[in-house]
Amino acid sequence: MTTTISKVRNGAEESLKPDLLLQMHDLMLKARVLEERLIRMQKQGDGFFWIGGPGEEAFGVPLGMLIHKGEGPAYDYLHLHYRGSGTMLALGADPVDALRQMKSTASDPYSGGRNFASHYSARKWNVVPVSSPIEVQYSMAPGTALAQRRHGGSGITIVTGGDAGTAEGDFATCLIWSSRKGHELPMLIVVTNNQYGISTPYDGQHGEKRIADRGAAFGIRTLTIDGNDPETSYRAISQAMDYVRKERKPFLLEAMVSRLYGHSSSSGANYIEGEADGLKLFEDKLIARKLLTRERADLMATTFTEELLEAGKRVREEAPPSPEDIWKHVFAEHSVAGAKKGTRS
Amino acid sequence: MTTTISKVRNGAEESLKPDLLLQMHDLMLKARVLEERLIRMQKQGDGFFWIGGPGEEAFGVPLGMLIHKGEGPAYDYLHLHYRGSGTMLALGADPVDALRQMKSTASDPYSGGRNFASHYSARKWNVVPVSSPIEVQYSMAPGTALAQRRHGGSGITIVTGGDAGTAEGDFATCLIWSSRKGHELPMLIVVTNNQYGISTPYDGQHGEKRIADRGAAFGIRTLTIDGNDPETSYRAISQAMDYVRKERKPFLLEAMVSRLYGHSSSSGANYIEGEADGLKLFEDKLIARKLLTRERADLMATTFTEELLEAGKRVREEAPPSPEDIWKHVFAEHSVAGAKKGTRS
Amino acid sequence: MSTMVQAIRMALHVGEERHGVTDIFGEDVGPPLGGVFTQTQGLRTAWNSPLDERGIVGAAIGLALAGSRPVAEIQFCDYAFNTIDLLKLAGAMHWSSNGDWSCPMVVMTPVGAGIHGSIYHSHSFDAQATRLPGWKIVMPSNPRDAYGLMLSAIIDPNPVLFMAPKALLRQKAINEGEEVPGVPSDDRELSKMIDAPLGDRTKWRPRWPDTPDLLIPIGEARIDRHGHDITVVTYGRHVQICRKAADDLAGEGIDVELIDMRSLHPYDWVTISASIKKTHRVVFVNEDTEVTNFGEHLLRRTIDELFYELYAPPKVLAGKHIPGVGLADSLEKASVPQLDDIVQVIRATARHEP
Amino acid sequence: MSTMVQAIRMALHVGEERHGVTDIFGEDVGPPLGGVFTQTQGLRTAWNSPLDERGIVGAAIGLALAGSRPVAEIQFCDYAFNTIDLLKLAGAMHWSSNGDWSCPMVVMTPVGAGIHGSIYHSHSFDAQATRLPGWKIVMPSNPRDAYGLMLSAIIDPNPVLFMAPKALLRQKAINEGEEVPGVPSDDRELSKMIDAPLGDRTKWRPRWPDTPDLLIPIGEARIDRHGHDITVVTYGRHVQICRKAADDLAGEGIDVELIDMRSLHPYDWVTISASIKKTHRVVFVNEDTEVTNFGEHLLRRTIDELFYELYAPPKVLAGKHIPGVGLADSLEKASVPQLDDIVQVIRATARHEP
Ligand SMILES: Cc1ncc(C[n+]2csc(CCOP(=O)(O)OP(=O)(O)O)c2C)c(N)n1
Ligand SMILES: Cc1ncc(C[n+]2csc(CCOP(=O)(O)OP(=O)(O)O)c2C)c(N)n1
Ligand SMILES: [Mg+2]
Ligand SMILES: [Mg+2]
Repeated sequence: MTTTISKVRNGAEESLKPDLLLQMHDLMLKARVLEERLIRMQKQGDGFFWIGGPGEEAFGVPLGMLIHKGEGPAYDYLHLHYRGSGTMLALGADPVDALRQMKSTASDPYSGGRNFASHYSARKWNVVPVSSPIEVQYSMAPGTALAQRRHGGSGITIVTGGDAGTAEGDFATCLIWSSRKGHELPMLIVVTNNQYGISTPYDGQHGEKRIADRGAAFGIRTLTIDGNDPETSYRAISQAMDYVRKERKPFLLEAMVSRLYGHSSSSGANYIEGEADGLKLFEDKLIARKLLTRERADLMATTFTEELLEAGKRVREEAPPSPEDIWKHVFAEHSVAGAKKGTRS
Repeated sequence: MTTTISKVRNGAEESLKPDLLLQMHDLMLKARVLEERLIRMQKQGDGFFWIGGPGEEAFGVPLGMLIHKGEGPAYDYLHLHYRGSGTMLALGADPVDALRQMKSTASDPYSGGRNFASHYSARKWNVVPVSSPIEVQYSMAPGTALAQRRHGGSGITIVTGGDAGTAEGDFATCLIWSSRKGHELPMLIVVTNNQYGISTPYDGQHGEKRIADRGAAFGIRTLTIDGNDPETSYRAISQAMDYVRKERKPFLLEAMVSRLYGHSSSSGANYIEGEADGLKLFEDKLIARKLLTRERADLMATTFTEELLEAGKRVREEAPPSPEDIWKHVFAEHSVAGAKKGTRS
Repeated sequence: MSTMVQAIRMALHVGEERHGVTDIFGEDVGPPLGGVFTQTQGLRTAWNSPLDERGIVGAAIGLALAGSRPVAEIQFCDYAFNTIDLLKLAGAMHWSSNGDWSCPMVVMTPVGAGIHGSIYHSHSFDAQATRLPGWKIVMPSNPRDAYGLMLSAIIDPNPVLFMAPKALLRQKAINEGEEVPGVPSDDRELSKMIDAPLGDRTKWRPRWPDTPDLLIPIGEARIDRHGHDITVVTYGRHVQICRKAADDLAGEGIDVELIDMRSLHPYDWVTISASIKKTHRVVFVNEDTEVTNFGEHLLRRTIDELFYELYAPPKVLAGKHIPGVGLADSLEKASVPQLDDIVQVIRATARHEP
Repeated sequence: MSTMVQAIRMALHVGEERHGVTDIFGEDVGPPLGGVFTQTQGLRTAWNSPLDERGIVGAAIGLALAGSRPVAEIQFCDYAFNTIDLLKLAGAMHWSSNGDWSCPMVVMTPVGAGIHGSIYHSHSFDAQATRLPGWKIVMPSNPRDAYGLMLSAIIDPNPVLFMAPKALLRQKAINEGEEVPGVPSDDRELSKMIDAPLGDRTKWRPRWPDTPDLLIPIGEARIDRHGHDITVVTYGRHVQICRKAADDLAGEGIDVELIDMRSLHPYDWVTISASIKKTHRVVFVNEDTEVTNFGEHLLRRTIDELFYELYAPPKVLAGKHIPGVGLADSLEKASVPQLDDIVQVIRATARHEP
């Protein structure tokens, strides 16, 4: 694809504070190390399948940092796809929990050993369960945004997904439901465009120059950015969020990102040379700006790698779910007072 | 909705030949009289349900006249919705067959008494079975267009549907599949916009100013026209078709039309005052241009009304399907030679 | 006497006033129409959605996740077949998050044949519905049950599918015990209170009768008629038809026990099995297509648990396995179980001698 | 010995070369990948579609209507649940147009659990599939049947759903009679001929072995193993597991007749009923969820037609009625029938004394 990418408009060149940059770097590095650990676990037989977000950290981390975190419609809702580790770490997730999900332990807080790696769920932070079917999150997201439109305040709904998946009707559903005149929804609609769906390249599947262009017909504000640059991402997300929080209208943000370890463990999960590596590029920048040294960066990586390796060993000893657990949580229990109040027939 | 409607570009003002105008008028009038007969039949208990196209004749008739009619990919495929009587009559359909479908007789050539009125099907003319679920035709139409892209020649695929239905993902599917770069499909994608879905007005359901705008992001050529003017329709369809036939690329045409008898028999099927009546407006024009007299127009209507009334009486005597007919045509029979050639296991 | 649509409407009203319902939505659900069957007229929280069933189900899920209480309508169940993945997702939300999230929402939709609805307004949805783990599934056969099941659906912490037999929607309560408590006994009075007038409705406001929190528990069947010779298990519009069959057969000395399941999942096996143990003969009737049909599940369970109780092979009577219900009266009648078919199967099973 | 994916690929090749297949398409079906299971590598007419299952099924219908011969893939059957309306439409095309149009197309999709695929790569589709009137439905259990059923699917004038048990896709033919005729006996030779190399594939072209027009008729079951004591009816990946169960039970003196249905619709009732009449005992095994399950249909038909032939209640063994198959090994095993479960049910049914 040969489209050029818009610069973030106003304030694009205003630089972010060093603390913030280092915090972003720290989280990006941790997200990368975590994914590499998960890949390794899977290759060593400590998990059945890996899918995740190495190559999306420079977008996912700033996204997570900018979220208004909490439970209920006053806070932001997140409808993530399966490349959201960076966002989850930025929200404050314990990386060891990701290892638990990879190992399918009973202690996996996201699914109790039921779901694949990177299929997060955290009600306390409004993180809706990630599910594998591509794009269904775009049909559900207008629902949380509807509740927020009614609730008022500044809480918004954020939905993310890949480029290929925008071909599903659900992406159109999201554009339509979020932009109805007089009923606009406070939604940040994100597409992380890595230019592939598994093995299928962007070219030949899309008539749109940019996916973000699809918003225009609906009067949705749009932007395409270099999602491999965390500074650009941070500023763009923050501007887009400001707009959505205040105007209570949708914004469609397309971030060009990389897919650094290919699609998933099914395609080998090896580091792909030639794709832009947002973490490396950012480290180079921080080092050039003297905010970081190579030694420090390497030490951070080694230390965290060690930590996760040890954690992985402990996780390996944690119990798997028991067979009867399949019956748990098929139905939620009544907690509504009304259930008892009424007359029985 | 307060959008202005583009003029058809070049040649917009070039006038159509009197013969053609009178032929259009004749067909529009017949289509109207046919629909009014169907409505009457339903009200008198000679049919269970009416739905149809009064108010779309000024678009549907020119569409039918411009179709390259025949069987197979060398000719045009039609994926109609349930307001296509004008198009069918222009193709040469026998109006009595529509009465048969209304009366659910075994002789109904479109469905053998199985389907609702206006649910046409005519393989000899590439008219794909109309089915009630809104918008599914937009997902199927790329298939016939794919075959035509491969076949070459000038055959194209035409798909029609209403405005409200464009909210279904299938409409997006159609835009996506028809515009893939290097794989563009020869499709005339039509939306007849009567500004209602049953009881629900356009306003409040759409973020788009015009539905046709949705094509732009995909590089699809688009146009919105006054579909209540048959001359405008004829020219616009003919230009759009020229483009599709030659360029083998999609064109999205939105026609603003009326819904003169409301949604269907479920909403009463009474003439709605205040909607533009394309037939009346056209008659006024033809009379002003001295191509027609009021008397002649009235006589045509009375004569055809009489004819259909008589035909309706005859149809009433035709046999209903027999109960065992439910088992007919569940499966198509093998006619492929290969079925016999092969070795049995 | 209220109709089933009035009953549903009153339950939805109670839902929005007393049980937190925030959104009643779907195609043509809001003003001016208030539903193609008038079931949502005059409701405060009713609104018109885009014509997009996937969006409707998706939005309902999102609303439920965000703590709202949605009642979403699919205009006809015939148009829900492109949303099965989303319905499955809603049913899996609690389970797949290991209890972290729940998804309390109601989807309501008219089902079944019997109104000459042709191929796409005659579908049943019970077989599909019972294949949605994590959902509760109900189908009333009279106004009172419609009212009480809708209220139970609304307060349930799980997704609940409320299927309304479309042939019964406009029918009035027939028998004693089928009326919504608290409604005026005069039809016209009720109609004046809660049915929207023809013509301009912009100024119209309903006056709601004071109806109680009647909760018909999900999972509880109703014995429509007690009998000793044979058990007939059905639901929805076939309750009335089977009742008529039972009346006819009473004249022949066959005493039918008729069970109206009301809930398809969870279902009331206690009531069904007790009845079969008493009568030793059973027929399951529904109008969905007969291959991989919910009646076949009930029959399988009967075989699993009650094989040696049976004096005759249990039977399923269901719709024909064909692509649709044809419009012509002859076709519709031949496609779904009619009174005569039911009488014959009950008679043969009741008279069957091993 | 070929694998099932190789068998499918060879059948598709024969389909495009000799039986008019024009389009083999779906997500990642074309180059470079040739299918997530490599089932479409090297095929001349294979191409990558947009990531849009509704578009895939819709396009297949359109192609079929226009006289092309499409084979469309849904990457995993787990992702077909938003297309049920379109599948129904394809199945209704011939019938609803009263025979005017027909819709010859193949949809192929991998199904079932057994590979730790978690919630969305473990679904079964047999119950759904058998609820699609107008479709023919097949599911092979070995390479030869996959080859022969695919060819029959391709030449059939109706829509045919070809379900491939994903746990078997990469398995080699095990027993005699399970091999595709005409393939080199050396695995490596076959692999060199038709498996794409790792790395750059742009210049690679397959060399196809000369395989015949083997047509395994749709609607014909295969008796996998003859026996006298009990009939076990299954299909897909459970054929092997039931075979193993039969082997184990042979040691206990229980002689199992094992039927591999191969076609789920139309299905071979002649073979099944003849076997039940001989053994007087039957177990139906599949892994789809057990409420409103296709095995329950087969059981119902058994009760309808063979009640007095039975020496024991017939049984259905199927997957648990829960929202998904969990990823952890313990969860997957508890969710779908395992060897032990099958052995137990067969044993109990075979030993059952009235
Ligand atoms: C509905 C559905 N269809 C197919 C798949 C199989 N699948 C998993 S990921 C994927 C590609 C997704 O591509 P894209 O949307 O670009 O996201 P990316 O993985 O590149 O981030 C496919 C086809 C799926 N999970 N869901
Ligand atoms: C999938 C689906 N959903 C709902 C319906 C019920 N329905 C029939 S027509 C209609 C409105 C269609 O509006 P529009 O697309 O604007 O076409 P129009 O009837 O106005 O020509 C609806 C909701 C249907 N037929 N199919
Ligand atoms: Mg991608
Ligand atoms: Mg309209």
